[in-house]
Amino acid sequence: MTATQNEESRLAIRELDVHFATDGGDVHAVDGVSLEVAPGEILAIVGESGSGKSVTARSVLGLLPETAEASGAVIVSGTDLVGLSQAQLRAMRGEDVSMIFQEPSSAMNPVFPIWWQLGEGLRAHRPKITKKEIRAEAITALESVGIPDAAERIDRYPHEFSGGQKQRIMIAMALTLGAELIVADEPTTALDVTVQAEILGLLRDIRERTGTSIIVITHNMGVVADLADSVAVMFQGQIIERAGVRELFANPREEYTQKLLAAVPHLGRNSAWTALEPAQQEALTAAEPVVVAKDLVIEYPGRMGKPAFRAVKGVDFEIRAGEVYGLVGESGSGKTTIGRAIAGLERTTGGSLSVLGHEMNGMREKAFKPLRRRIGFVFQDPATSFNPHLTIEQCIAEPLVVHEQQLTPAERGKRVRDLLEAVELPGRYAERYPHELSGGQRQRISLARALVLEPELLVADEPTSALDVSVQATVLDLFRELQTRLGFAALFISHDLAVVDSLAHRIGVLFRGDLVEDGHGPDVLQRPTHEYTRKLIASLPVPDPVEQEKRRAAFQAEWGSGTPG
Amino acid sequence: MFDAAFTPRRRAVLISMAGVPVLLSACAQTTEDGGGGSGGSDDGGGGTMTVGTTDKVTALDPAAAYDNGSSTVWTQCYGYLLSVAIGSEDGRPEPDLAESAEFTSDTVYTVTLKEGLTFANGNELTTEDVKHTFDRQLTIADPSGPSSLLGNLDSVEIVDDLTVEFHLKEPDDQTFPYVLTSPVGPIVDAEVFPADAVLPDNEIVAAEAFSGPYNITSWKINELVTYEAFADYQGLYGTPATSSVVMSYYADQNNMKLDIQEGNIDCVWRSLSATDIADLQGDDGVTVHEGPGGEIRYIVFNFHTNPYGEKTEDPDPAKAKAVRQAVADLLDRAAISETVYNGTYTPLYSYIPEGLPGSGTQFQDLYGDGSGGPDADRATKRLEDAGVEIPVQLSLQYNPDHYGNSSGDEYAAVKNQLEADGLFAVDLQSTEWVQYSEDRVSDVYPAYQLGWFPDYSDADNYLAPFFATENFLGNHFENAEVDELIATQRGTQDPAEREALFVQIQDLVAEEISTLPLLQGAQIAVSTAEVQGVTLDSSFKFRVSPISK
Amino acid sequence: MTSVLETEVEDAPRRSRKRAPGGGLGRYILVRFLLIIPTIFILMTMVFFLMRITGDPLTAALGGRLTPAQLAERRAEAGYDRPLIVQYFDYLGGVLRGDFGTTYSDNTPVSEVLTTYGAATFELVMYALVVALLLGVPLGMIAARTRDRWPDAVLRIIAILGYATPVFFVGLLLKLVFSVGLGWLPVAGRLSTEGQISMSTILNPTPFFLLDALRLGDMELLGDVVRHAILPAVALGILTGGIFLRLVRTNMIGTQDMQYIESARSRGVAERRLTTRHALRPALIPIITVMGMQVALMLGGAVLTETTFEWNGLGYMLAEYMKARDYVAVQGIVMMLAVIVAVSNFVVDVVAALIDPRVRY
Amino acid sequence: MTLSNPEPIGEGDPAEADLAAEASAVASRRSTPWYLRLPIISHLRSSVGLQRGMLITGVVLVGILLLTALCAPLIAPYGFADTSADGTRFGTQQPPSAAHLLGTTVTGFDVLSRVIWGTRTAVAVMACAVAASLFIGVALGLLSGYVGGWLDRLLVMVADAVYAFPSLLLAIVMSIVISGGQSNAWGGIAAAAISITVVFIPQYFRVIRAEVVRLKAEPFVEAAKVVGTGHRRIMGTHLLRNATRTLPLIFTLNASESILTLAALGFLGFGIEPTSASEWGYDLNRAMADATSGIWWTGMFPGLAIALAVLGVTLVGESINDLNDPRLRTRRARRKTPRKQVTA
Repeated sequence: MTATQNEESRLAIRELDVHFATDGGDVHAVDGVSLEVAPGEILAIVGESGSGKSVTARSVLGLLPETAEASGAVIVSGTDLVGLSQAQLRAMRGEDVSMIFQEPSSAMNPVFPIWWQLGEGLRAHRPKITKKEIRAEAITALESVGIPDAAERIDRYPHEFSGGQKQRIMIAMALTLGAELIVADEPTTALDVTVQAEILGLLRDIRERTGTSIIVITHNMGVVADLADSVAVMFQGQIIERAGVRELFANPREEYTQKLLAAVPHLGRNSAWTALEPAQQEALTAAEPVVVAKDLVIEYPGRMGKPAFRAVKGVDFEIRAGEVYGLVGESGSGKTTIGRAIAGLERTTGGSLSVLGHEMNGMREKAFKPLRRRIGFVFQDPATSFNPHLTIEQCIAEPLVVHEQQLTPAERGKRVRDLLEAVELPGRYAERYPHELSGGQRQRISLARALVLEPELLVADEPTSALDVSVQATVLDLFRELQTRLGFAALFISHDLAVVDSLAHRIGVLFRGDLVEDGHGPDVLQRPTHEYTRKLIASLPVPDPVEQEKRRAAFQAEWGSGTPG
Repeated sequence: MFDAAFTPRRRAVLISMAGVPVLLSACAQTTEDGGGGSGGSDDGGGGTMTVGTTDKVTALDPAAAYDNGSSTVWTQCYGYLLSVAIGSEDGRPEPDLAESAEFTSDTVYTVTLKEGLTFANGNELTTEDVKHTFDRQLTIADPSGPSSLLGNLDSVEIVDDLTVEFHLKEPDDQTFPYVLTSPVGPIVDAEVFPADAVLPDNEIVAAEAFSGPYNITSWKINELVTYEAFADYQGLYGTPATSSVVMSYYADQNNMKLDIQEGNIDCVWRSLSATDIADLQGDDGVTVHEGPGGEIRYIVFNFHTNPYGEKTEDPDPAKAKAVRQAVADLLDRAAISETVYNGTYTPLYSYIPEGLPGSGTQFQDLYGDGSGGPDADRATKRLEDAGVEIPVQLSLQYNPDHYGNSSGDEYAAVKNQLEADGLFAVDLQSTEWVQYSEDRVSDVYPAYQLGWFPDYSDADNYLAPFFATENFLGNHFENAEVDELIATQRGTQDPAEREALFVQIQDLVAEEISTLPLLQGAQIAVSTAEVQGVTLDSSFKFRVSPISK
Repeated sequence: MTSVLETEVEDAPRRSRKRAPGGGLGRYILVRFLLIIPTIFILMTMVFFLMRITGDPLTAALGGRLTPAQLAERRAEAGYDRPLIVQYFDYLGGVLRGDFGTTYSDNTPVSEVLTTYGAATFELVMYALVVALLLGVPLGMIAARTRDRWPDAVLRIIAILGYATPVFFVGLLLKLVFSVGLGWLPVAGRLSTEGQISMSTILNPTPFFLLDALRLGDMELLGDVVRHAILPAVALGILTGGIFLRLVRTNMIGTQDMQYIESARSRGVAERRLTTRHALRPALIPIITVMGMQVALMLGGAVLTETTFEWNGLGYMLAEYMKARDYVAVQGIVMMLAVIVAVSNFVVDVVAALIDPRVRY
Repeated sequence: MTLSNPEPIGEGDPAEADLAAEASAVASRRSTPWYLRLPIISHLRSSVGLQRGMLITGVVLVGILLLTALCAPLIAPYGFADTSADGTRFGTQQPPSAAHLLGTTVTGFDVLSRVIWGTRTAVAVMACAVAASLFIGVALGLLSGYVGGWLDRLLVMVADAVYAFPSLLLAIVMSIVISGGQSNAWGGIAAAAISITVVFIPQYFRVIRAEVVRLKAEPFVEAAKVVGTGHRRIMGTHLLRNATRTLPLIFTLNASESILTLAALGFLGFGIEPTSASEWGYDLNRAMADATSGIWWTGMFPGLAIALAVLGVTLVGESINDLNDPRLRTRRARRKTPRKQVTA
């Protein structure tokens, strides 16, 4: 590499190696990574969990924990970070390179007002700055990221802002010192998709306005397609492919990249409803409903005289036998609450909810118990939905122990092994403990447990949102296959429209406790009747830079770019 | 160090702000008496004498308490009709506020008051107050009060301003004069104390309803009480040697001991551990005063439940008696006195302690080696003769928190002595006081520790409460002859005749061993070297009056 | 508090982690105080029965000298032979009428017991708290800063020894060194006898000696008060200071790993400032919560310190009253302790709310 | 004393490194034999540097304590209640000598023997107290946390009330109630243990209840509920085993507190009769007068014994606490490897 290239690039990483000392021995997290970022370039580093993408990003700021050891070179604006003293690193952080974190609420100090936190960076680099100057800069900074009434709101505390606003403020903080390189670690993962679109817009706008280089760490191919100029794909601590965004999506070279791209659900490309034969469609439409909600209301009692919180505000829908009903909504929309109510984990407070012919409003546990064997439930987080002290066999056999006490342990064992086979796991896994399995494997086990009693109804609450894309794809495939084979009705809850569309025969869109849309996949996606649905669809980035560019243009035309002004 | 530098200045402060007129008049007296005092503090005017104690006060109203701590306060601030003179060797009551007192008939005890008696508040002290005092005790009969001492009092009649008659139920009760010196005896002001209710401490102090050598000027219960000499006191104790006295209450004897060693206080009255006393005896800066003690320690046998007792599986009075006697044979009181108490408790060989008429050596003569030492062979023979199985299983109880924490050592020693020759196997247990008090009268303990502090210094107080049929021990000892003898001595006027009866009673009981006397506690006070006049006598009361520095 | 709401409402706009603000501060205070009532009632019931099934004040006082018949008669007079439950309602009735009674063992109104001894304990605890804070907080911060290096280890061992050594043993050592050996400080008590006498001349005395000495403007007396306070305050302060040290250290370290610290670090804020400004205030909230509880517990728990140093306070007197089965006194003191615990909890919450903007009302 | 500290505010977001560590921990857990996974042993293995030093110091002190208790009859030169041997009296308050290495007490007991035998009492009380409070506290906490409703509210209120009661004074009352004030060896030990138990139950109760309330909302418990698993099975299989995660820590902290409480009871005179068992607090109480009279040996050694025993147990407890808490744990620093040469 030549010196000129060095000067041109904002960041050059050479042969970066990072080791971690852990209880289980050394972990080689980053293995000989080299990359460069040009001024004004937005580079996306993509990869699945454990690929070393976050560690690489943090080493750009010298923010590795004490147990880590880095070697190689990280050259930011001409200075090699590796081996710099703490004081030198400090001088550089903020001024040359800055960072945006995944979870804006935990990245801000909850007990200090915004202006103070923003001022801490300024104060660190300009010790003589006055309070007045800080406040003035804070107002400018907040205005530049589109926070209205900035002058008043700089005195507020983080918890008084919404998640999207917090992330805007984080971006403002990263920008105040004029850093020319920003590392954004999963900046939109914790946000709803409509907010995500705004934040992505903001980042793009910042690049346009200031020429800042941005490194985006993400696992979301839609985000990559929407934002990045170029992409680095990481796998097991190495960069295996580095290309421009269009080229990568059009012609992925590596097999891993191809698999990764193939695994991403693409909105509207493989609708589950259209995949059905007309006869099947008719049969489904005519089937008996297993779940009927009429004006369903669910409230949480308020404490100490506070008014009750109404999570579900009068919702009507049906789930027919053999049908997969997809429920989509953002956080707080009440989708999980409905799922839990169907499984008898939540009390309904108004209207009517009939599950398998049983009225849930005012239900008694004793009366409902026999029905429980006819309902399966898959939880969102595979890490916590298993008792860590039980083996896989015990976990899966739990429903059998409860409902089919006549079975001998041997029979039970056989059922478990059969099921493991059905979810494509080796039978020997029966003796293992949940923590010994990967997330995807655990979610398969979760599916097996839900299906062990051959239920007529399955409630799946965001079963794949905690999984990596490629794992998600295989789990979804398995789900689809099992559903087809066993023919159970299912309520599939997700925040991801693309996932729901690929799986559900009918889709309901929830918005703040109201069901604003209800219909077959293509109808909802192509002819949305509600404003919210249209925005939801429009703000979902598709994993195709070319198509996404068009969609973005359309989105901005209708809802604006999310930038100030 | 700190005290020497600190004291004079503060004294000055004290004088300058003290609103106590008596203080100045009392100065002259104290400097005269306390001429030998060292240190510069005497020059500053009247020396205040500080007395430390670990006793607890319950109440200032004599109707409301029945304990040593309260009684010690009353002794200083109330007048009694009769009291025991300072330095008395036989503990006989002498007229105090009374001019004279005598039986004027079998059942009438007539007391004549001195003329011109007043309370510290100026109220006259007349026979009306006397009647009020005793009527009030009987009316209130406070559960925590001493009214039970007046069991023999029928009524109090006023003859004139100076003469009052006590009408008794039983004739010729020789203990009655003693009762008048007891905790039930303080004369209180009829104009201040209500006839049917206990008066709170602060109101008594505020009303200055005191008739004793001292007037209480400030009262912080169980912390600090200050006394000033009462100028018009005409009683037996005479004018106090020190006009200004402070009584300081300690929770922990170690702190009190350190304070007297450092000279922060002048005198200590009750209670110091044997170790402390031994240590203080070796300290030139302080003097340890000892006097005959009225306090006794003994082991009670429950006649129902002691080995072979009436209610055991194998009742046999002869064997039971042999066991009790064998215990008496084996005890080495002198050793316990020395090793556990460093001589602060002395061996007690009869029921009536040394210093009172009738005190004898029954347990020295009848048991052991004849001179107070143990005799295992004699015990063995006694047990074998009676056919008792050896070793005898004996459950022994003591209480660790009521009689000082040396009780543990004392009974560890008793256990060792009984077991030394293999004659006994002792199961030694201790029990917290309240439970102990309930258990001991419920026949739970076959043999147990108890102590006694007399109400008044008459030998009867060591016999009647213990061995009369209705006794407080409740150990089922009954002996008609003893009962009769106790009744007889009460009505016997002649001292020598009465003393012979005391001996006779003790001889009888010592044979049966209802209780086994162990130790007699010396009265012990400690003072700094310059303090004079500490007098511990057969009254068994601590009086501040004669002390000076 | 139950976590039902937090976990079951699917990530509804982030709720405050403490409690949902409801109906303003006034209402909150009211509810907090109403909650003390059942606690006090339970304590009262507990104390009554525990004290009374183990005996009565009369037996405690006179068990060694009255005949069983006399004792029984007196017990009957005092009403102790009635069924316990009757006596309980009797007592309860008195309390409801606002009559807390007079102690049996020293004939003092309970209110007076509370003010006198309560003030003594309060004074001791305040002194000890000063010592504990002076020791615990800075040393805890040093330990957190030098984490896992030798100053940390030394400080932690000292802290553990501070609360591993029984206070009576520490007290004994202190007394032997500073009073007996060096003669610098008094052995025990709150005042020398002369100090007590000058104190007793004050008109309208407050129960607080330090306050009175200041009011009097008598420097000798003030010195006397302070000198007497040093050893007990140090003995109790070492104990509590050790706990504080550990608390501060743990929370400082815990807070330093928070992402907002990392975030500030990524903007170039110096490590020292991260510790002293960014981490300290969030760490203070749990520290203050625990410290508040600690102080409340100290008020009733200083029995051993009070006994060792002749400091006539609540704890010491409570032990004495228990021995005497003086349940009226015990009851009064225990109730006051319960109120103190409740009030300190409340104060702690208010202080925490002042620091933590998320729980403001 | 507080057992665990409330978390500082702000979401505890495990750093990337912790995730990496967890992954490898999963890998390593599988291969370690069961005995290496036992509480203290696994902690020992995962500790480094000073933390390890402190843990080892604690373990050694506790080991000495337990060993002494076990072998007391072999080690102690005399019995705890002996005041004479072979017919000769020891004498009281004798300074340390060849016959009595640590001197004799005011009663004439051999101080060294008392200190050694005292370990038995301390260990017995510690074991009984901790075991009893563990069982009762855990059972109540489990029930209260799981059942909820009025039962929960009532139990919490009672626990809070007991908590507001000064613990030592509660122990005193309980010791009187339980033993009737009597104090033979086992009666005394049992009384002390039970009184300490009563004091500790609310602590266990609180911890377990909080844990159960947290776990109740965990998906794996809900999963069991969805399936229709009965209450008893949910409590026994799913909640109990997961709620006891923090117990080793409370266990050790309470063990140290029980030694202190026992000593305090003995010191205040509610302890065990000295000829029934040897107890340090009682000996220290009796030694208070000695100390001010220049007899230092009777108090110094029981006092040191208490301090060291508590120090040992506390060190173990605190180390476990630190090691269980990812925020407080020190990790092994990586061995320095020669920096890779950057090829220009």
